Amino acid sequence: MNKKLGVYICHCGGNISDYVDVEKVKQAVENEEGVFIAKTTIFACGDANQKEMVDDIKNNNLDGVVVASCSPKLHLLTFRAVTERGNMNKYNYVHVNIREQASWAHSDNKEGATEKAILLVKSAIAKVRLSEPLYPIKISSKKAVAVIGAGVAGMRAAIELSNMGCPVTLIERDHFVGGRVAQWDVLFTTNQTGKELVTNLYNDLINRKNITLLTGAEVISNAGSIGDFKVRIKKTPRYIKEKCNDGHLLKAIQACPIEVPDDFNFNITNRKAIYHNFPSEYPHYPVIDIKNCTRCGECEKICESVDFTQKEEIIEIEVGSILMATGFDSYTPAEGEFGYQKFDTVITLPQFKRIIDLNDKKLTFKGKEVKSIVYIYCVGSRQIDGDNKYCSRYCCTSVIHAAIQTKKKFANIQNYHFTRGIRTYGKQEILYSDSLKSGDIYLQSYEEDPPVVLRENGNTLVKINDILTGGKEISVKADLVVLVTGMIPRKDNKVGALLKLPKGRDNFFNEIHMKLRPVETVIDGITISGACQGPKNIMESVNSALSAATKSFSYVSKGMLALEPIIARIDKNLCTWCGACAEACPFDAISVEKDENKDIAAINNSVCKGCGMCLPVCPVNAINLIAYSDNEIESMIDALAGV
Amino acid sequence: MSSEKINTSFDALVIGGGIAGGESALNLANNGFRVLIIEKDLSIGGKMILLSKVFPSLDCSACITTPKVSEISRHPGITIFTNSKVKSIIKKSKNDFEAEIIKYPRYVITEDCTGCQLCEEACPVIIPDQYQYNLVGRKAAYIPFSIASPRVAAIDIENCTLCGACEKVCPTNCIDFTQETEEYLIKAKTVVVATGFNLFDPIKIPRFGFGSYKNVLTSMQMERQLAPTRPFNTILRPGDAKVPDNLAYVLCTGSRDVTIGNPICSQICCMYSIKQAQLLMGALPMADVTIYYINIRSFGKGFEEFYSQAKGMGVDFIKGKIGKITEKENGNLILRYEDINENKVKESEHDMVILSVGVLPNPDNATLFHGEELKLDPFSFVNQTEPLASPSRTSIEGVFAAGTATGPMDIPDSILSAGSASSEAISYLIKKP
Amino acid sequence: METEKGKTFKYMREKREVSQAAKDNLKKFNRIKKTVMEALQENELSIDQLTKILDMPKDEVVFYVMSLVKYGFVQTGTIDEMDEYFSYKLNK
Amino acid sequence: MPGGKANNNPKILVFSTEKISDPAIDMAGLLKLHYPPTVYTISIPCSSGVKPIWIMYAYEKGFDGVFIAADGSDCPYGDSCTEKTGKIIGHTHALMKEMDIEPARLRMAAICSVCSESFVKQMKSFNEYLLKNSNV
Repeated sequence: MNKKLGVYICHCGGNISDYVDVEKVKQAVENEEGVFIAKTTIFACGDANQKEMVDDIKNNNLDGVVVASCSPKLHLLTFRAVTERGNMNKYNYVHVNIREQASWAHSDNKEGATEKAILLVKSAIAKVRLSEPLYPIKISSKKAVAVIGAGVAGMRAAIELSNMGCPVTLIERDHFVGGRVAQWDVLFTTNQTGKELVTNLYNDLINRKNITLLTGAEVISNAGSIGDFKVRIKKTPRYIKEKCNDGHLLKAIQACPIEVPDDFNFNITNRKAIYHNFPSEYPHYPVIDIKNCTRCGECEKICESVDFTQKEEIIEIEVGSILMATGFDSYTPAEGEFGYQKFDTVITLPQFKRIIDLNDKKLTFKGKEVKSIVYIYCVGSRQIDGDNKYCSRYCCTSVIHAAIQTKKKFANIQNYHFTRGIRTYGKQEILYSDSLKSGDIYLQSYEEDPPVVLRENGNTLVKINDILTGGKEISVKADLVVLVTGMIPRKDNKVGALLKLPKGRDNFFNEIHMKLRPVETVIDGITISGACQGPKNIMESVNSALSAATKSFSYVSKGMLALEPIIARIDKNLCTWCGACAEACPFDAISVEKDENKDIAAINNSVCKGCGMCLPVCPVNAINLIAYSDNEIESMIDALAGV
Repeated sequence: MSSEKINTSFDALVIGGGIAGGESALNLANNGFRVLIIEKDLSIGGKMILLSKVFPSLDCSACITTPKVSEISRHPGITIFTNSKVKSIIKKSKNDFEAEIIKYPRYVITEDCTGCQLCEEACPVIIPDQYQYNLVGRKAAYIPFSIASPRVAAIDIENCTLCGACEKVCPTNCIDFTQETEEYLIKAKTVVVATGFNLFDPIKIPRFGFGSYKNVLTSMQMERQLAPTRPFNTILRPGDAKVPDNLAYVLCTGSRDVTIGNPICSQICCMYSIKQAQLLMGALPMADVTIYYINIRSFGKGFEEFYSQAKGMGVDFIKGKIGKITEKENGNLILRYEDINENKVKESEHDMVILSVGVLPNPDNATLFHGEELKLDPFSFVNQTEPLASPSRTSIEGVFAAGTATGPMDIPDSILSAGSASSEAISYLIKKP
Repeated sequence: METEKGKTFKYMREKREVSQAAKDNLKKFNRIKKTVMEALQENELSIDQLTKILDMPKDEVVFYVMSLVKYGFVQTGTIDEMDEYFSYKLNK
Repeated sequence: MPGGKANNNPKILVFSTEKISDPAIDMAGLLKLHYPPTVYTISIPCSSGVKPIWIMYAYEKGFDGVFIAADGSDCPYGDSCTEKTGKIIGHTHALMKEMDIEPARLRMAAICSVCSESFVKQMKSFNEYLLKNSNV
């Protein structure tokens, strides 16, 4: 404990010495216990002084150093590096701010500033006397990443990680990959179809040795933490053998007597219990929907690939990081919301997109030809009364694009857009001007006065008080009413809950900091990407997926992680385990453990972030934060009090 | 100019030291690659470091930029050239780019300057401060702004009268008028283009009177007035130093306007204007703020809620197109506009008008690369060859675009785009040719 | 030419001519600074009053007075009754 | 009052947080916004980690006032910070009552990273309060 200390007091070229009498400070502290060297210097951060400090430390075997200069924000790390060059432990270095917090703050009172500087330096000396050498907490990190969700974001992240040489397990809950994009036809900006985009990604990833794709797979438990997550996955079988005869299977599908609504087409069509995911089907073979299958055996009779003996599997993987790409749900309007489920001419935007894709030459819906289409915007988004206050971002562009595609594909279509103000941000604006040029009609409702859908003489009418014509009531007869539904967070948030991912006010997963750390979560080692974090278009989803891939890669690339050693420490003798600390910890870093005959609290070193929230709640004062222990704080108070 | 070229090589060359370039450089360097950032300004941090607070979180821009900026400048894997320009980049072959860089003299030895500002005090010259968008003056020997990185003085040689006062007072003798322009020949395996954007200059719309009416400001000038490193102690009209109490915002100035050649939406102006309106209501509690808009585009995470908050605070939103601005004798401004809700032309008086200027491409992008062409899109932003599957890819293999180089975007999108570009650059570097 | 540390501006003087604009600019500022500082010796003055004394466009007066505030020669005084205009005084 | 005082100015101990309120206090200096030099800062990671016994120890050693510069909603460790810091204040107030220490000698305010002016105002008013009530 008897340290040999070096103390350096900086003039900062007058910034300090003009107001603080640095010589007086030196004289006041040079006889403090442990101080071996006390010096003043014109510029502590200057090269010459740094060299001198390194020599001082080496020649005199100093094991504690204090520099009194500017804010530690500027030079704490500079001097930590200096002490390391002198072969001293950098945590035995204490920085004192006598510029921003003394000379400058009290430039009106030189004597006061000097007095304060003396006490600040003394308190730093008191602290460094008690400081202990610390070493980064090193944990090994499995060089593998689990990507949850095989939509475009998840697939793209998996490919990028694979490019970086990192093994990936890509986990998809559905039996087919591609997520939402697989359901879309022609996409905005590239004019590719969703199918093409998904095909390209699937073909790229499926032959890569370092990507394992699991479909029909759900994460059921997770243990461990950054560097070493132990993820258990339940994989449900397809009940179809991988190598199968297409012709026989088609006949088997025809033979299946069960019909259920087809999710892929947002329930506007039906499918069998044994089904293809047409047209974007990857992996390219069907599935038996075991929940709806009655085991009648018709398919088995026709096709030898059907295999009801396949069993559910539990797979356990160990990864250093988890990348979330679980996507979104489309808002489902309430019954009667703009006539939804009340009038059969009212559908949602995703349904509409499937209808355009499925129709050819003539646009018909429920047997009737469609010519006049009304689009009602912001359904389920920007709600005045409902919970979804946010704007869903992608829908204005998406619906305008769909409306243009409809006109291109079918003759005699008239589009009416009932909007709440068009938000085709950025270059998407061009699409909006194209749409206007093509003769689409735009109307806009007042915020609190949405359009009304009603039925008159067998016709569907949509009424609006239109801002753009000075509030005139306008009524349009519609063959089809498309509710432009927004993105909502996944209703089924089992994975999120399992991983304890926090959600924001909008109920999407929340990042640590929108600007500084947009893909990281408070759970170390877990990153988020794509629309599970908030509404995004494809490009934005992919950008965030690639950002998350880099971040996840950085957790695992070196095979090792070094964590800051400033963490909480339990005094085993004092702890009586009441659980208050575990409750106060925002990171779940504290658990109970057996020590000889009693329960005590145990800190998980790789999870603790050193915030100290557990300290004040301990009824027996059994927790201290390293570098901020009672001894250290109290000795600093002693010094500042001048006792 | 020294005739000798200095040769060095790096893994990645990042052009632009704003937040997109900085984020890309950090990602690359944290994965063990050696990066060179070329910044044309005297300080890194781009436009973000000069902003007041950022939407929708209202955290202080400087406070979140400065730690990032110091992380970049301290990183052992990152070399930064400030006050430097790319003369040309030529792709020789895969993984082999050759860049000619010109480094202009600062006339100050960066390593020796302590940022004490004594030179600044001594300098007798006053000229408009570009970092305060000309609202106030600066010296010819100056530190760009208090949180600049590096926080090192520079001599503005064009405006310097060579009186020698700065040199006499410098305690570390770091002022050096013998410095010369240097030329470097740099080899790199991949290039990230993070050249950022330019702001629309409203002088191009004469009917708004910017330039001649002194109380018509750009939104960037207002941004500076609201920032912690602001030019005045309070919000003032530049025309007569009056504390304004009735301010108007004109959205879409230089955006969505084919007559000035920019048909696209700038994506950020609605939100920064709403943010400034909220900050103004905090700074000037008695003031009225009116925002004239075509559509409010509050589309991002938390944006719509932020817009509602502004309405709740009493910011007046008028859906209207501004025809013409005229100035009264007392410096107040008359806005003639078409009120769309009421379908008629109206006039209103404000004592200060802020033009919410849009985002334009950086013209440098056209001349960076010689030989193989870096293709631009119809709006002159860097063209994205695969906007959906690989948004940062450009027409040259191995060159990736980050941030507003490819189009208007806000800070979170820029950071994500930078993450995307650096991710592809890392893959490109790891995959053996 | 040999250069001496601390006097390298002399080397630059040999190399380049200071532009007339830079010289004029310095002269102009020195005149304005002198006038403003003298005017403020006696009283706190508003921008309006200073404009009359300096006889130049008001926005230029704002620019120079604010610059003098920035470099610590002048400081902001009190605001008028309408809470509209500050007056300015010497920073002693 | 236990402990001695060097001069007539009350002594104030500030617990400030490294990432959030320290920058504001630093900037107050940078902007030369003055406050009494008998204000001393101890930096810690988060305001919700201040132990009431530290605060009590400061009174015991002669500090007249203790000020907690809290992270507020900017806390990098999560939303619960404000509430937890509030609880610490409540708990300490109870301890102060037991020791017959005026509760007003403990103050807290959220000081964000640019709240320089607010910090200085707080220090000045706290100082004035303690001067007026120097016989507590």
